[in-house]
Amino acid sequence: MLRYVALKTGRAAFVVWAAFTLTFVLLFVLPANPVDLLFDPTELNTVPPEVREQVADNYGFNKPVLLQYADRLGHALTGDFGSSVQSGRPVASAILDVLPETLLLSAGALVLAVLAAVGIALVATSTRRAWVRNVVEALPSGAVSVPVFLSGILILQVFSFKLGWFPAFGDDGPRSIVLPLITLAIPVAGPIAQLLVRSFATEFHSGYVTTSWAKGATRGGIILRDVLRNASLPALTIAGITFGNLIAGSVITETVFARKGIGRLTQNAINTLDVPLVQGIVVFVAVSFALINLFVDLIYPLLDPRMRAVVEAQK
Amino acid sequence: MTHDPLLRITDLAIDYPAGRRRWTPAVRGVSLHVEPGELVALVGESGSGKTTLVQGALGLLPPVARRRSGSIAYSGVEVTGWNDKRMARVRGNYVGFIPQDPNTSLNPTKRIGHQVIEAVRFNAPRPGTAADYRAAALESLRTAGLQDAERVFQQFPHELSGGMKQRALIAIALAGHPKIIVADEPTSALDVTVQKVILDHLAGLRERLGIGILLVTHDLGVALERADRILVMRAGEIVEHGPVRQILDQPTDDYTRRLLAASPAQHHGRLRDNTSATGLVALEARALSKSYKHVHALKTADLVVRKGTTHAIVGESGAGKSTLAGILAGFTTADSGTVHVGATELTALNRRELRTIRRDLQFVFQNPYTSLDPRFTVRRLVEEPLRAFGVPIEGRAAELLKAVALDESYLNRLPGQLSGGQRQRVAIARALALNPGILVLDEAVSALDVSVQAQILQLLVDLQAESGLSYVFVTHDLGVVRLIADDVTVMKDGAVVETGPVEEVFHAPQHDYTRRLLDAIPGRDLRSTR
Amino acid sequence: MITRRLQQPVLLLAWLVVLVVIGWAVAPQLFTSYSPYAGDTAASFAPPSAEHWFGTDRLGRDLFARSVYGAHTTLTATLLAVVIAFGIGTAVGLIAGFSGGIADTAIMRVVDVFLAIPSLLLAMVVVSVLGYSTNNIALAVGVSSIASFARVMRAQVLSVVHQDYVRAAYGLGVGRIGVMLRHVVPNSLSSVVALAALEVGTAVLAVASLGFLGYGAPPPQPEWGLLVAEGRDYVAVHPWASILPGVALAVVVIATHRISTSFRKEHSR
Amino acid sequence: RGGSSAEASDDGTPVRGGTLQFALIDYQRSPDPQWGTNYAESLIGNNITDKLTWQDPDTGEITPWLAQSWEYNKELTQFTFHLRKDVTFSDGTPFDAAVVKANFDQYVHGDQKLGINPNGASLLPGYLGTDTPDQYTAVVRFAKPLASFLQASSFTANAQPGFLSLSTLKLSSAERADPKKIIGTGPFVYESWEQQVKTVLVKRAGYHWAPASIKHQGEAYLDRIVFNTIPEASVRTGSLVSGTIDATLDVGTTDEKPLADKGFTIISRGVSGTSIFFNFNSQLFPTNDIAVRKAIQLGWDRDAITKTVLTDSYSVATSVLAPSVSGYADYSGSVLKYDPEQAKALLDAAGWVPGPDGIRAKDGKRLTVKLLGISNLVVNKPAYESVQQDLTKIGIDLQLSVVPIPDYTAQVAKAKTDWNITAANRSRNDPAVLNLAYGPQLGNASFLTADSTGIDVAEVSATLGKLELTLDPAERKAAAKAAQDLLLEKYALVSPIYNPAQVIAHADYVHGIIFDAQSRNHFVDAWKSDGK
Ligand SMILES: Nc1ncnc2c1ncn2[C@@H]1O[C@H](COP(=O)(O)OP(=O)(O)OP(=O)(O)O)[C@@H](O)[C@H]1O
Ligand SMILES: Nc1ncnc2c1ncn2[C@@H]1O[C@H](COP(=O)(O)OP(=O)(O)OP(=O)(O)O)[C@@H](O)[C@H]1O
Ligand SMILES: [Mg+2]
Ligand SMILES: [Mg+2]
Repeated sequence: MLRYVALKTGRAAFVVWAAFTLTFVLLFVLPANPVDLLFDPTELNTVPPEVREQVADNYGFNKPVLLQYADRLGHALTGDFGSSVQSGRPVASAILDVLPETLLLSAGALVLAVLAAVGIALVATSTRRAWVRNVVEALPSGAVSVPVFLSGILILQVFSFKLGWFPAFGDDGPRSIVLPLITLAIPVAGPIAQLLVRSFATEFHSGYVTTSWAKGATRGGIILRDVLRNASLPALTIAGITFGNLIAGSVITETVFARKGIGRLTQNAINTLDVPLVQGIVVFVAVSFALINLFVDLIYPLLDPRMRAVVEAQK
Repeated sequence: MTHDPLLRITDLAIDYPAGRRRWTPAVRGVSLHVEPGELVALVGESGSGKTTLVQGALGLLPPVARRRSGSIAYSGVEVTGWNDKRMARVRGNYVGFIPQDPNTSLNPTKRIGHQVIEAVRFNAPRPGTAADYRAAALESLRTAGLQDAERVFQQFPHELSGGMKQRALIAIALAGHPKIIVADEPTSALDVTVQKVILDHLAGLRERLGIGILLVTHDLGVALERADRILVMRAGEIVEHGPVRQILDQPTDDYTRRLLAASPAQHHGRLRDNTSATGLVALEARALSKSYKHVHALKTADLVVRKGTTHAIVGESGAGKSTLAGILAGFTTADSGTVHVGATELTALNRRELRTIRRDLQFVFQNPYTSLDPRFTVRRLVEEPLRAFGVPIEGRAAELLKAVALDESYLNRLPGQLSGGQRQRVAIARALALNPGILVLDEAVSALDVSVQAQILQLLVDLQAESGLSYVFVTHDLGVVRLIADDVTVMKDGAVVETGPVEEVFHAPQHDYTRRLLDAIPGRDLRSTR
Repeated sequence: MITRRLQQPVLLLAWLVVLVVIGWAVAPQLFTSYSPYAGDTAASFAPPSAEHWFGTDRLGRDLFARSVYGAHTTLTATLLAVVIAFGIGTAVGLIAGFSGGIADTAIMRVVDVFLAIPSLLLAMVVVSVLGYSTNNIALAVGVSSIASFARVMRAQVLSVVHQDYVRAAYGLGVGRIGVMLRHVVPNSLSSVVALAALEVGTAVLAVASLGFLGYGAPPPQPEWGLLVAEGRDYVAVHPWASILPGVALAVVVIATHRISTSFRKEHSR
Repeated sequence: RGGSSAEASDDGTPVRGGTLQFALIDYQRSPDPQWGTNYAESLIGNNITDKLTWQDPDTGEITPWLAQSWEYNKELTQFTFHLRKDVTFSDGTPFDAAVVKANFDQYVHGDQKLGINPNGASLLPGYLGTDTPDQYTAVVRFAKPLASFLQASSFTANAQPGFLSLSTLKLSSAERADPKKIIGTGPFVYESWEQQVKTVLVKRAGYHWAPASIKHQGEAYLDRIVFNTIPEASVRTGSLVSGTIDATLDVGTTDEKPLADKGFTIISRGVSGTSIFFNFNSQLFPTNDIAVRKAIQLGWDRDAITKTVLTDSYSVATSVLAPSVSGYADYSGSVLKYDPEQAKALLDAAGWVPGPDGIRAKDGKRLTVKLLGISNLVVNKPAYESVQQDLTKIGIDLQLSVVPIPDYTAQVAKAKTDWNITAANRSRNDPAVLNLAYGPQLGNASFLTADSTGIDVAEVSATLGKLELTLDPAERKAAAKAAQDLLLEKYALVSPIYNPAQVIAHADYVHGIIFDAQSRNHFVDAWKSDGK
């Protein structure tokens, strides 16, 4: 068991390091110069070269690339990602500042999405009417085909501006997070629902379900007691992968609902080539991705006894 | 009420869809009944509609199936057309069901105890306490013949052997105290020793509890030995029914006669005398050992196969038979020991050389349902080895099919359109395509009903006579061994316990385990009763 | 087989939708008489009518015509994204699952890294480096989906590789490449194909999302995602400008998905 | 045009108190007012700091603010400011010449140790230092004449010279993330700053030094202003209509009319400085041909853009300078008009022959013009597309790349060799902006060199350079006219498109929002009828 944990942890560490390095490379491939982006683009030609030099020195952009990399990596290992080029704020505090909102939104949306997906799968499995099943099975592809900003704006028009049930922007109070959660959950629910509908169908026709029928179980009982749990296990993996992307991928929801969050921070950081900030965010996202998948890997054996056997065997 | 049988099926007909508004009948007007304390056996070849019939009786038909006519009554209560909600009150507590495949029939993520408790709880006449349920479940596990019920109670399905799982399923079926048990081939996946235990157990339950049993099987031996009455099913119809004696003594239907004739227990010698046997060694294994992470699957096993003979390997489940066969055929590498095919040492070959030697050494898998690529037509399947070695293929496919008694019309079918027996014949045709000298068959006929099994065994023996093939034949059925083998090796727990010519081993078993195996052969007494 | 597939009315409709849209992409002039580029300044923001089915945009261009002509760009881009994600992802997953051992571990770690880097970052970098065009956006979208395809394919391959018929093929003397191409690949593809159908939607949406963030195709080229993204500013006043192309998009995605499901059911028989 | 405080104050006596909920598109990335390039940053900075001078938005005249009076030497290299003596920072410390010196020094040179960039280096080129002959006199010295410095001392846009207390100047860039530590002399002080979401300002007690020319006495009327960042246009509009906010900047063009119909007030001011321009690259084929440049000036329909893209708040450009900049002259009658026939004639004469698809070519080379633009203003893309449509009709293939700011910045670095047209604008309410943008030694937006075909570079340098050499109104006016003549008529180096504007929609109970000369807003005089 200890070996299993060590192995998974080692992998997670590798993923984080590789993400850090890859991002560094990507940022260097970009055609823009981070120093230029500190000035108003229309005034760029007017900026005296010595000023440009001075600014570049301020952020260490004049050093050889490898040295910059080593420097950043060294500091990153101690948890210091430097200061944002744009605002001068320490990267860590800029991220921590928006972190709670992001976590709340992504985790909430994921939970909502999973619930919706399970709901869809339950209805698709338990209904005996073909047309209901057809409609419900089309929902996942419907969900991934409406742009988030469009659904967000439409939801706002109806529930905020017309009905006035929820605030349109800002982040005070639980009421303000309802609409963003729904908006973000819709596209996330699509692939999960798709997966669940399939695995529910597979499990529902499996041998042990027949045994349950024969025991005298009812349809509802079978779906709840047998199918639900076994069919949901694969969704756990998908949910883990999705969560990592949700953190930085919620930029559109955050923008539409004017919320603060890592998504917008990321977009801005990339837009302004704020190298330290981008690196900090990537490492943060990679760490959370790795942690979540580590968590999934570790609890999977607890939920699926067959996996436990595999894990034991690796001791 | 008292005159009503436990189960009466009248004129039941069930169809499966076969395209647009076309239906193929799977069960055509079957009637049967089971009385209290009676064991009725339903025998028939693969695909004859046995499972469909049983599913129909329990209302567990797949959604695509359609009941065209007929009625089902339990103790006179008409349940035809009841929805799942009403049937739930009948299932479990009036009729218990034991499914065919123990490996997939238990929920893999729940403890056995929990699964039995559910069966108790659903069918308890009045709500009880958790302790009551637990006690009842343990009781049921014990009744099903699991001595160590307390331990099994805590275990998950993957921690049990096939036989134990099957008994857990029996416990589940018994937990609701049903009046009748329907068992769909409850033992065909198990080796003979376990099979005997379970069948003995069912028989005991019938006597002790007076319940009725409807036993589906493809093994006539089992039916003759255990049943009060036998129903013979073919192509969706009951072609013959009556008490065992009557079936045995005066079979009226041709098919029944063929079934009887094909039963391995009906023979005492080899199907055909071996004329091609030589003293040369075709295959020789020395001191093979193999361990998996926890299991010592093979412990210094030796084996010698004489050219032109059949060498059978028998033993209970998990004895290491497949491991040994896999090493012989070059699928698995041994931890230590050597295998020689003629003069070549198999264990020393690289991948390319191994490929070359496969022209001479072919393998047939246990399960015809998984060993054929579902996307390949029969023609492509049979031609695959020919293409692999660039051998001319003109006309070979048809020839090979003919050799396994299939006609050319099968060439364009997919495996899904074949019955189990037909598939296995395709697998054998494929293995024969390159004219190999040695054929390793891992339980190649175990899943087949006796009539098909007999056909294939005959084919193998004939081929051997014609072209001097050598066979390594893994099986758990000693009856089959007697039909085709020249030599036999008995294995237990990864070690060879006995080896020698068939007559010797069968007449004078040296090892206690061999004796137990011989005792367990179903239908062993048929000859004497006849 | 085709005839049977067409019996279900919904499926028939789905095919119809897809064929019409392919028609738009191939010969747009057959479906509309308006030009997608030339606007009628007098008819700026005209609501949907018999004349302008989807209404007109700010410059008075017919939005239906722009949707019809946009089909070409959008479908090409989608196809590109799906081909990249599907092609490379499947190949990578196949190699990982099939070769096992160190190769597998190495490949899957790389895949993990790609999953761990925000795809937004990846997409923005690709577009910034290669330039603004719908195809480059599609490339970015495709690249960032490679990882998930690889994962699914690998899982699938792993389950197929241990099937008896694969071992049987080795036993018959078929070489590794032969086994891989003839047995493993065809039998592993079905889940990945289902994913590819969803990817069609994801790709169009990603293009739209990047358009929303300002990384759109160069004007005046019409493109669905961009039509929706740019129309959103007028949603309160001229809702059709965004909603009608959006609905068209959703209909196509749902239809594609419906068709792909029907294929899957066909195979699993 | 230029609607402002005047009409709002008519409604009656201002009411004190209340919170103004205000929305805009951007957010402040840091509360440091001397830093920042976006609108939110300069807008909020303007309300917590004051400048030496105030430029009258209507006349362009520089009027007293923190400096009561000033004089300068003839060479325009030395400017002496006499400061008000009653001004204090919100922490109670006095505002004096030492503060001016410390601010200008850091503003121009930055502070590497503190991580402060030289934010003001490009606004104050040639800054030598500030002398403080007495506590309330500051003398700012430059290495070369800088006529535009007087306007710079009132500058309210990007990276503005708003005064910070000495304690604030000692803070590192990281410490300046704490809004409570940012101390200015302005009518408001920070209450809180939440990155990406909102900034809250509260009234500064005891403030009484608003610029005389805005005629506001004493403290601000409002207790509090909340600047909400709402990136989506439809959400800003929806929130205004549903009453969640009181006023919003960045009103979408299509929303202006519906909002006005619903009873909301639309106020706006054109952005002073240049119009949105198409700057031609005089080095690169085919814009090195003056016939092509002139044809583009003439080749697009101003009416079409006015009708479809612009609202009453915006206008089609009639010069490279916005009408609010002193020295502006109108060219709509000469080169800046729609005359496709003349444009075609020019091209025909220059040897451009229409090809089979209508696009002209010369010596086998197509008349393809590549444009690089910024997508930050919603109006840009459709306006350029409209121009594109018209130019196609006269045989010019205009290819558009309208991208976000960072990509624009990256491409601008390669503009000399890659792009025929760069499209942007510069916001600075002073005619010297032309020298900054087009001066061959400065911005050189047309990439002029000694061997530019048909262009006398020395002439351009001299003509534009004059703008920095005089502060005499008449001379400046003449210099500005000469510069515009050169850029628009003689060498056709630019085709101005439209005049951008800042547009605010507010509820009818909001009054007194002021636009300054750079079109940034001041709230010292703003009030709500209900005082809530
Ligand atoms: N879901 C199905 N759809 C179509 N045909 C089916 C389906 N299930 C079974 N059949 C067909 O119905 C017939 C009866 O099948 P059934 O499973 O009842 O046979 P069986 O007697 O139990 O055979 P075995 O001994 O192999 O279990 C067969 O021909 C089979 O091919
Ligand atoms: N791949 C494997 N990994 C771990 N253990 C294995 C593996 N294959 C076989 N074993 C174990 O090795 C032992 C021998 O297995 P083998 O399959 O050879 O038995 P068998 O005699 O063929 O049984 P059966 O009659 O059930 O087919 C068993 O205990 C089995 O659990
Ligand atoms: Mg069956
Ligand atoms: Mg075996």
